Amino acid sequence: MRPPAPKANVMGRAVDVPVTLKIALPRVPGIELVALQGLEHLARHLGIAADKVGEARIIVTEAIINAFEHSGPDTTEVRVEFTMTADELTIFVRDSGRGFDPKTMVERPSVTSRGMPSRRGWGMKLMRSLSDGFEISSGKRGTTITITKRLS
Amino acid sequence: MRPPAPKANVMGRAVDVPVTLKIALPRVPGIELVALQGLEHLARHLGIAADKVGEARIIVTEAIINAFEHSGPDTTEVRVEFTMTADELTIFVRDSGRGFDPKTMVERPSVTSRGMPSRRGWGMKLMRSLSDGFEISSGKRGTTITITKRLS
Amino acid sequence: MEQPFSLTSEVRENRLIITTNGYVNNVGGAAIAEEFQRHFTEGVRHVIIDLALSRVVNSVGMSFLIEIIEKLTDAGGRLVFTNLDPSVDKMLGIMGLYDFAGREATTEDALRALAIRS
Amino acid sequence: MEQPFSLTSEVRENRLIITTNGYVNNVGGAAIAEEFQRHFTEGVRHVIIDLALSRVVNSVGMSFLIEIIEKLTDAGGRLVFTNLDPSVDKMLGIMGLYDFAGREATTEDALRALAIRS
Ligand SMILES: Nc1ncnc2c1ncn2[C@@H]1O[C@H](COP(=O)(O)OP(=O)(O)O)[C@@H](O)[C@H]1O
Ligand SMILES: Nc1ncnc2c1ncn2[C@@H]1O[C@H](COP(=O)(O)OP(=O)(O)O)[C@@H](O)[C@H]1O
Repeated sequence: MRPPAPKANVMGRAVDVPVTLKIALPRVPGIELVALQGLEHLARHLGIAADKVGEARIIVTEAIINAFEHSGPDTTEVRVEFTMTADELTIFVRDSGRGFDPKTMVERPSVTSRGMPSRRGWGMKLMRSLSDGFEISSGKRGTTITITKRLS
Repeated sequence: MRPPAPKANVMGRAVDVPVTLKIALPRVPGIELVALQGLEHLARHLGIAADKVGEARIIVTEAIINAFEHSGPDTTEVRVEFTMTADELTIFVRDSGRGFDPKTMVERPSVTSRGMPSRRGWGMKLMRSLSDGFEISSGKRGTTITITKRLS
Repeated sequence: MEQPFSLTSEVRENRLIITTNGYVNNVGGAAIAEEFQRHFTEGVRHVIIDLALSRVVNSVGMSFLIEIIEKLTDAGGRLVFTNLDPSVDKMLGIMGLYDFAGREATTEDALRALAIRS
Repeated sequence: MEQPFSLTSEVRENRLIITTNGYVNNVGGAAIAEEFQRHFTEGVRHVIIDLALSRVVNSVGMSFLIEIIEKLTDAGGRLVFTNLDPSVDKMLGIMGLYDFAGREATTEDALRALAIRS
């Protein structure tokens, strides 16, 4: 995925060596903020532009809240993994919950019959819109979403 | 370790169910701050007193910087795990580096010949002083420190 | 990191101004909705939400704001967002909210934009 | 979370006041030492370090401050810490720094405490 040519360094840091941060989050309100903090720390280290980081923040937030909200009450842990270079971010978010069939998932209408935006059903749309690659693998043993985002 | 009697709840939260946060930190300057953020999030959730959290912050910081500084340059990852109830915190910090023998480790004098505090060699002393249980297991496959701290 | 959610509010020129601080998730969204409802019941029809200190919002939090937009639209009123972080602005854009709500750089701008309304 | 480290400094009544912001680790400690050295070379002998915005420090960062204390002590000067977070205060206590450095609630208090010195 990464380009083979060595990259310029940002202030002496080797920005072409991927850094990986892995977190297993417990079901605690707002715990996704800890993952966001990790994301922002890596991004600052690699000198990523603020707009890219802001978009990644939305993706990560939506992925984690979906995992806790939809995987079932037995899910006590959601695993998150960021792999980042100056060029690209890969995000994994995994739960071991009830799963769903992304193909038959009825993408809810994004407007109601009155023409207003729907209240819910925005997570998938936001993640897709703000990323460059979006894959779901889901089954009885849980759901993993893998998202890639270009950062340069 | 935990008392068998069910604990009072803090604002409707079940404070006697342990919550666990696991992080695998990459070698990025200041990355221990992400672990501290996780620690503080759990602590806020469980209503832990500020002084206990502040002491835990020092322990965690020293353990993580030791793991990166002393385990050898090949260590690309340090694993941190917090398990917290309203009463007790357990901290694991693990590297897969060169290890050391804690028994023969010369605890450096905490004052120099001139009577001044030593510049370095404070990490172990700080971790011991601020915790209620402190264990090191170290060998060729790395070092794990396990620290417990009462929070109530 | 985002603070635990809090808000302050003020009514100026019959406009409700809600200023948030921290993460607008389900908890933050519900708090905003409650504050809104209290003033809506008393007849306020134009609302400004200043999100300067809320750099992180999620879609569950936003669902409460969509509900507010619905109520205001039905009542001939209007919601205006101010001081948006660029990422929040982008999110509201994707969700199509700007067809039904305004956005202005500052609260003063929002008051001016709402001045022509009754 | 702690910000990336930064500091400001000011000389008042021939006392160097260094105000830090963010994590005092190796980077922060080195920046403080450098700022100190510049003024020490110019003859400043009493230093106040205001750590109000540094809630997190580590022992590597502190090693730079111990070096400053050594130099000041040799030169008949003094270092005073102000606005310490309770956990930082505890750490400096365990490290025995208060036998060689002062601590005061505020920078004004520190200036008063240093006033009797030349
Ligand atoms: N991790 C998950 N586990 C199970 N189902 C999921 C998961 N993530 C998403 N879904 C399903 O996809 C649907 C759409 O998700 P989303 O677009 O984020 O909207 P919303 O969360 O508002 O329903 C959810 O309602 C749920 O049925
Ligand atoms: N994770 C580790 N791996 C290898 N050696 C370690 C580790 N942690 C501590 N040590 C050894 O213990 C010594 C004392 O550590 P510490 O008290 O923190 O002081 P300092 O880090 O200033 O040397 C270190 O110098 C090192 O030799």
